[in-house]
Amino acid sequence: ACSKQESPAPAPAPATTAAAPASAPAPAAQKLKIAFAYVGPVGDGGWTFAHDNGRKAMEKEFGDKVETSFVEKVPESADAERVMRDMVSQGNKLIFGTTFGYMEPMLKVAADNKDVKFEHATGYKTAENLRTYDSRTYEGAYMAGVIAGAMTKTNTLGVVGSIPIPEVVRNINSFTLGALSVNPKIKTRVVWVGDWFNPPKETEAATSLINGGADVLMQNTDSSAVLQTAEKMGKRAFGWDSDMSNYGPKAHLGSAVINWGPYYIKAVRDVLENKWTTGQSWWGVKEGAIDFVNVAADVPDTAKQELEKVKAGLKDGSLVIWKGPLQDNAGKEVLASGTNADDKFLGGINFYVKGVEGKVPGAAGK
Amino acid sequence: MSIPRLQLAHITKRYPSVVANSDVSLQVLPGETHAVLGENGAGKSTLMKIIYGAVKPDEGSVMFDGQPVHIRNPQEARALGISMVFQHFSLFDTLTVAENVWLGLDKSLTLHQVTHSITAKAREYGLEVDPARPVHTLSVGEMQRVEIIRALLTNPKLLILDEPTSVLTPQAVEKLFVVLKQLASEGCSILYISHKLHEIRELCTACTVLRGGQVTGDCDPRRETNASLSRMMIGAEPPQLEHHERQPGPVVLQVRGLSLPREDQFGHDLDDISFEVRAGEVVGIAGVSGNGQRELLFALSGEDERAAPETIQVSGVHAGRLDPADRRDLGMHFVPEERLGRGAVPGLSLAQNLLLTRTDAVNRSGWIDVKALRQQAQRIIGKFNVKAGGPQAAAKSLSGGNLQKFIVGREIDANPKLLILSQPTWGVDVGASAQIRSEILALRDAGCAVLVVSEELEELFEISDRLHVIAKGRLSPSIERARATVTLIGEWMSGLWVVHPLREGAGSALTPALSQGEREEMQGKNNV
Amino acid sequence: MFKLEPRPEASRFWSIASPLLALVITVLLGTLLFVALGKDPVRGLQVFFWEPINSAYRLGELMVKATPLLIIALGLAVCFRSNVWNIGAEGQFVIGAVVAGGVALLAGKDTSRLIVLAILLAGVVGGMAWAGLTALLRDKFNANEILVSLMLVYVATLTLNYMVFGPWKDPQGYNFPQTKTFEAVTQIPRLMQGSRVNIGVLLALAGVAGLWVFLFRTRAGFAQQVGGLAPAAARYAGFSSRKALWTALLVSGGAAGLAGALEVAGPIGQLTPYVPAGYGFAAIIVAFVGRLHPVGMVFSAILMSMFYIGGELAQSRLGLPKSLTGVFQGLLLFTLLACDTLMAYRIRFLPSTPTQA
Amino acid sequence: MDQYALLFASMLNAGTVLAIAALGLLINEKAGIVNLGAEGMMLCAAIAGFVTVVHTGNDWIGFLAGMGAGALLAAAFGLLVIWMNTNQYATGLALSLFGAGFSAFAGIQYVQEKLPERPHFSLPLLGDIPVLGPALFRQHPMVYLAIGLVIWLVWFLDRSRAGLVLRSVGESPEAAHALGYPVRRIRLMAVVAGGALCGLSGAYISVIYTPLWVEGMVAGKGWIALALTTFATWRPARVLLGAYLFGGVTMLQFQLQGAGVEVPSEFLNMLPYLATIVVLALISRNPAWIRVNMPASLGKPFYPGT
Ligand SMILES: Nc1ncnc2c1ncn2[C@@H]1O[C@H](COP(=O)(O)OP(=O)(O)OP(=O)(O)O)[C@@H](O)[C@H]1O
Ligand SMILES: Nc1ncnc2c1ncn2[C@@H]1O[C@H](COP(=O)(O)OP(=O)(O)OP(=O)(O)O)[C@@H](O)[C@H]1O
Ligand SMILES: [Mg+2]
Ligand SMILES: [Mg+2]
Repeated sequence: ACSKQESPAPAPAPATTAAAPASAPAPAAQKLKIAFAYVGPVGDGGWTFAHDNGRKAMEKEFGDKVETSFVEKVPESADAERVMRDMVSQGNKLIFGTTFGYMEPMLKVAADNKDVKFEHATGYKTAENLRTYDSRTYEGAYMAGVIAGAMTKTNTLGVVGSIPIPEVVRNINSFTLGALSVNPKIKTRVVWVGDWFNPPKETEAATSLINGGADVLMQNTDSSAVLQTAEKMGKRAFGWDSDMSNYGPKAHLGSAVINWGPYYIKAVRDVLENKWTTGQSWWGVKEGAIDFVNVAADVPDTAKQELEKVKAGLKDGSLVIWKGPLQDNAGKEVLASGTNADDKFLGGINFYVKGVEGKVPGAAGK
Repeated sequence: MSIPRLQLAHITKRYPSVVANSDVSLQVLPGETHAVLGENGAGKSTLMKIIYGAVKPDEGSVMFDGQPVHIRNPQEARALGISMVFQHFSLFDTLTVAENVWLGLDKSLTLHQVTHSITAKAREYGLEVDPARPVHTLSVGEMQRVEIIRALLTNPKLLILDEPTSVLTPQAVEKLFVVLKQLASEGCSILYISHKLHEIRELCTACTVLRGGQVTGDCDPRRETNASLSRMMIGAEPPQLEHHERQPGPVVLQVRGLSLPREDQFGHDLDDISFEVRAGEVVGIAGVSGNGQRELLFALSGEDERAAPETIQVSGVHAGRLDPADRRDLGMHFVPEERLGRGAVPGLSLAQNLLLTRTDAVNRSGWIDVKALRQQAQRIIGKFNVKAGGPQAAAKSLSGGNLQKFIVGREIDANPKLLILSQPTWGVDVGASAQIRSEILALRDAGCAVLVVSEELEELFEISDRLHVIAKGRLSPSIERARATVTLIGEWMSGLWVVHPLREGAGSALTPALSQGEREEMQGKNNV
Repeated sequence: MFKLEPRPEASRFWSIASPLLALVITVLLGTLLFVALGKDPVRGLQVFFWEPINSAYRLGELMVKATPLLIIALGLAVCFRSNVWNIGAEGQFVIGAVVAGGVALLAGKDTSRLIVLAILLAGVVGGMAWAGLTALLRDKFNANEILVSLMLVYVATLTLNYMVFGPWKDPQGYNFPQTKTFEAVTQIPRLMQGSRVNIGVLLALAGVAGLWVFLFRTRAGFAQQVGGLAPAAARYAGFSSRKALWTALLVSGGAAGLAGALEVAGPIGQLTPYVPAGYGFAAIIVAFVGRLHPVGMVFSAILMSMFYIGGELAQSRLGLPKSLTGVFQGLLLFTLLACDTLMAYRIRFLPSTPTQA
Repeated sequence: MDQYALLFASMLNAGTVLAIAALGLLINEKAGIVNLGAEGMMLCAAIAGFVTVVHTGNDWIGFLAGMGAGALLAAAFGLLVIWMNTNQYATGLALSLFGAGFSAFAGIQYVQEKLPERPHFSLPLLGDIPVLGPALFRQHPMVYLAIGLVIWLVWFLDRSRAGLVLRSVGESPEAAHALGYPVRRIRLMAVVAGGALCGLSGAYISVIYTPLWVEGMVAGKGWIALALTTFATWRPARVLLGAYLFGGVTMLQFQLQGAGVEVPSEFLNMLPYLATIVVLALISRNPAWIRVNMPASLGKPFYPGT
């Protein structure tokens, strides 16, 4: 049910038996064993689901050259270390951990198993055999903002936030910046549910945003509950992480999707070709990791054109979302005129930009 | 001779550990009041439940009005015209009288109609009760009335009463007998169970005696004596208690001006209660249950610690605020009326149950010497002739009488200075009762102060040196046993006594000062 | 048809045999499930019952998982035996972890190694305080402890969240919700190289011995349990029900708090929102499967951990979903409860006759 | 004004989910049985209802399926608790655990499924009244059914003979048994009926309230429903009020957040739980009140012994 486009496949794909019939006899000894540790159930329809789609795309790409397995719902606690050590003991040579909370356990396991490569999503610490990767989800949020700004009638946007980490705050801000770029009158309301994944709570939060006057909703949680609430209450909303148009055909304005496939393919290729080195990747629209798909038919053409312009700008790097002059919602300048935010700045965003109401929970110095 | 109302033939009911009824045959004629007699566990209740369809017999047949019947449940029994008043009330506390009665009727009446018929029936038999009152607000006697009205409203041809009088005052018993005699005269057959032999001799016209589940005799109780009935029941006459005259020693328990508001809403306030118990005497407190006994005993035992310290003194120590353990340290021991669940923990072994009140096998750091504990239990089992599987037997596996012997033994074995017993032989058969009573007297003779709270006047008359009566939360002056009569105590039970400013125990003029008129008026008011 | 007959005494044979029978039935049901799912049942059972114990390292990991379960269950056994229904051990675990974490955060590079003691103590105190809230509400307001302790789990988790999102957030942590990693001196001492097993295991075993002595060899332990078996008898004996209530909750809260401290200062090494991992709830099952007996709970804690680890292994080995763990655990508890009936009752098979209710 | 009307409407909706489950548990408890497995039953019912609607497209058949699933699990629970005399609390917890695991297991295929589009509900005419319309008359029929259920239950428990029998069984199973009522069968029926209502609530969650299936989606509502029965001192009307109140507090905390109240969201998130504790404490403070209303044999095993 997910519109995951085929990966742009940067390198010419060698004529492997991609998606070959299973009858092909495979030299079992040479298979690269790859394991994924997922934080949620593969069936969350959001974050973990998107990762698992990436895994499947990668598997399809390499066919029987790889053998993948995963463990879902690995708690971000003492259990993670055990699960990853077990993955190592099972002969996996490439291990993906898909949530920030695995950072410390992965570092520990990586330190003990130098012959295994580790890939950690959304973290910031690296080691010689551990590198990080992430997606510029905020680019998707910005594109959603562009549509939201054009579509709102009440000029009130609502965001259901999960947990106020910088990534989520950045997405809320980017969504707002996108909306402001087409409609300077909008304001954004945020409600935190304190969970990545709690459909009833997400529903209740979305309902309360709508009750409060928001007519276009966005969420940074992992289920489709917000979109469905909007559908039920006759408002508009977006899909997040994967294409959710199915869940609310009338409410759906478009989906900001993450496409992990290209990165997973690249990582595996690096290992297969012995080119793997540590580092940090942050892929966005440019690399085909982020996209905004399935724009609703009733979105005015001007907005659609604007969206295309943004997408093109992000692709060729001509559009910079986070650039000065920029003020937070208390009026303090956070980026001086003429400066572009670097990745370090983006990684530490802990304020709301002008246009967002309220304060970031737990923000320092308040 | 007419067709028997009920005819049982070769009824057998086996339980895993016991044969409750073995080849029992019995017949009841129309209009007959038929007693079923036997010691505890003889199988009386089981037989009645079989008739009422609450228990299924393993073998045997039942004929009702000459027709063979298979009574599968109480509804079918009631449809046939059989009603039963259980040994333990089967009432629902939070429901009203009318609702309780309604639940016991199968006919499709509305609650409204039931309320009307209650009032009508009550008037017919002189059993007044307010249909709208919740049952928990009733006295025990009133609850009994509700049970009986419920049974009568089914217009029974056979009424089964299982120990109906254990909780009634003598006056209320008389009233009940009037009702029963009226019923019998109307042709209703009655099956009547009681441990009180004189009642049976007064009321019943036929009697079947059970022993160990088997019929050991049929007789006409009017022509028997207590002794001969006992012989049929247990194979011997109960030993006569020896009650030696003895000069009481110093005061051990002194209660002065004890007043306590009730602890829960269904209870009774205690109002200025004063009395004393001396070493080497047995003081009895009579009264209909629900008149403050429970509250008084809680205050005395320490289960209720709200009394002012000086209102309860044990050997001169102010004990009103002490907890039960501290009171035991003063030499005060207590046997509660509920054996299972209060006097003993049902699921624990006899040895473990010793730990509730005894610390002999516990060293100073709180460590339990399991072996010593077992030996202690074994000793008590032996000394008090308790029939049990041994110290490891669970308390709940003992019969009521044997558990009671164990609990009484446990407390006597502690060499108490003061022993308080509540209903020591409640529901216990003739043999075991006699044993317990003689233990109590032996203890008194050894110089222990004993307080017995009981609803059974017979028992109190048998063992007490002095008597008090508790009624409506107040305590009567004391009267020496020799001077008390059943009638007098029965009158006092309704709360009417003349108080002279006397030192109690002095044995001076405490004469019933009621005129005949007053007495009748009181009885009319108080048919509890 | 069959019918239950009460036994005069609980059967000793069945008190040992019933958990084994329950396990056998669970395994049989599991086998059926594997077959139904088209998996090799032998392989399936191997993954659940053999792989978690087939090497020293795995055994160690089993201990790591079993230790908090056992410690919490020991405390809960005191509660349940006293008829105090503390369902909120998870919350007490979390607050124990928070308070212990607070102490651990105070440590610097050159703090004495004794800080570990302070951390454990802080965990105990934190857990006790949290359980004490439940005790207070029950004692003073007569509020149902099941519901109160359960609601307090949510409150505890949110309190943890507040701390790690707010005041205790690692300033160097890019605003991620976590405290800084604790200094090395705060690390709970490990028992051996190459394994995460730490002195928590020893504490748990000491707890087992201590609890056994308390429950079965001391008068205080006896007094504690009578209130659960027969409240009126406890009152008659003079065993204070309030004392039993407070003892039960403080002991279980303290145990859960200790487990929390051991977890954060042990394998985790920092406070994150993911400290609550469900140990408090799983321990309830451990306690019941172990029949509230200290030694029984050792086995059940290990068994539960095997299910957890087996559940993970079954994913990577057999491609089965994680939820299988919950299915198995629930089945085990169901069958165990059913088998336990055999302790108190005998089953008598009857020729088919109409039965009455 | 409209904002408050909407808040009120969503409060009714959120409260309905809780009320239906809590009324089911109330029936259980009136018969003397506590079923801590509510959460598990609701989860299984949620997936059963969802799957059924996916395949049939009919919400009401889905509700029936949910009720069936709840009833089935409750029957298993009832057999263990009533016939095997297992500990009610432990058995309930086992059911919770099993239900959570089993529903997740059974629902794997359905996570990405979506339900067909369904119409908006609005009572004719009434729904168009300004303010009152959106507040009261544009709800799913289940919201009104829940109110009807409460009225029926009040009548049933207080006025009908069957209700009286049910209460008597929870009050004193021994006495009811002595009068010849089939205590265990009555208890089983109550447990099954309670399970069916919990199931209805679970199906309502996955079919209407949050129309999707994801594992663990009941997210604690079963526990709150359990709290509500005590909270309401076992009175149906108070259960409904309590459920609305709780639903209201739940919505209110988001409302407060959205309105930019300067309190950390964690504390606002605590509100419903703290509110439950406070109300519970206030209500329980008077033991007499609890004692008069609480079924006397609640949670205690009954062995008829014949
Ligand atoms: N839980 C139980 N398990 C096994 N047997 C039991 C249980 N409860 C009662 N019994 C049986 O019932 C008997 C006790 O029942 P009960 O108290 O009615 O005895 P009783 O015959 O009235 O005794 P007594 O004559 O001493 O009053 C025991 O002898 C035992 O065989
Ligand atoms: N449900 C039961 N299970 C096992 N044994 C039972 C059961 N009910 C009664 N018994 C046993 O059957 C025997 C007869 O009991 P029953 O209650 O009929 O005695 P009873 O003559 O009424 O005694 P009491 O005078 O104490 O009322 C006793 O030994 C009792 O222990
Ligand atoms: Mg008896
Ligand atoms: Mg009897």
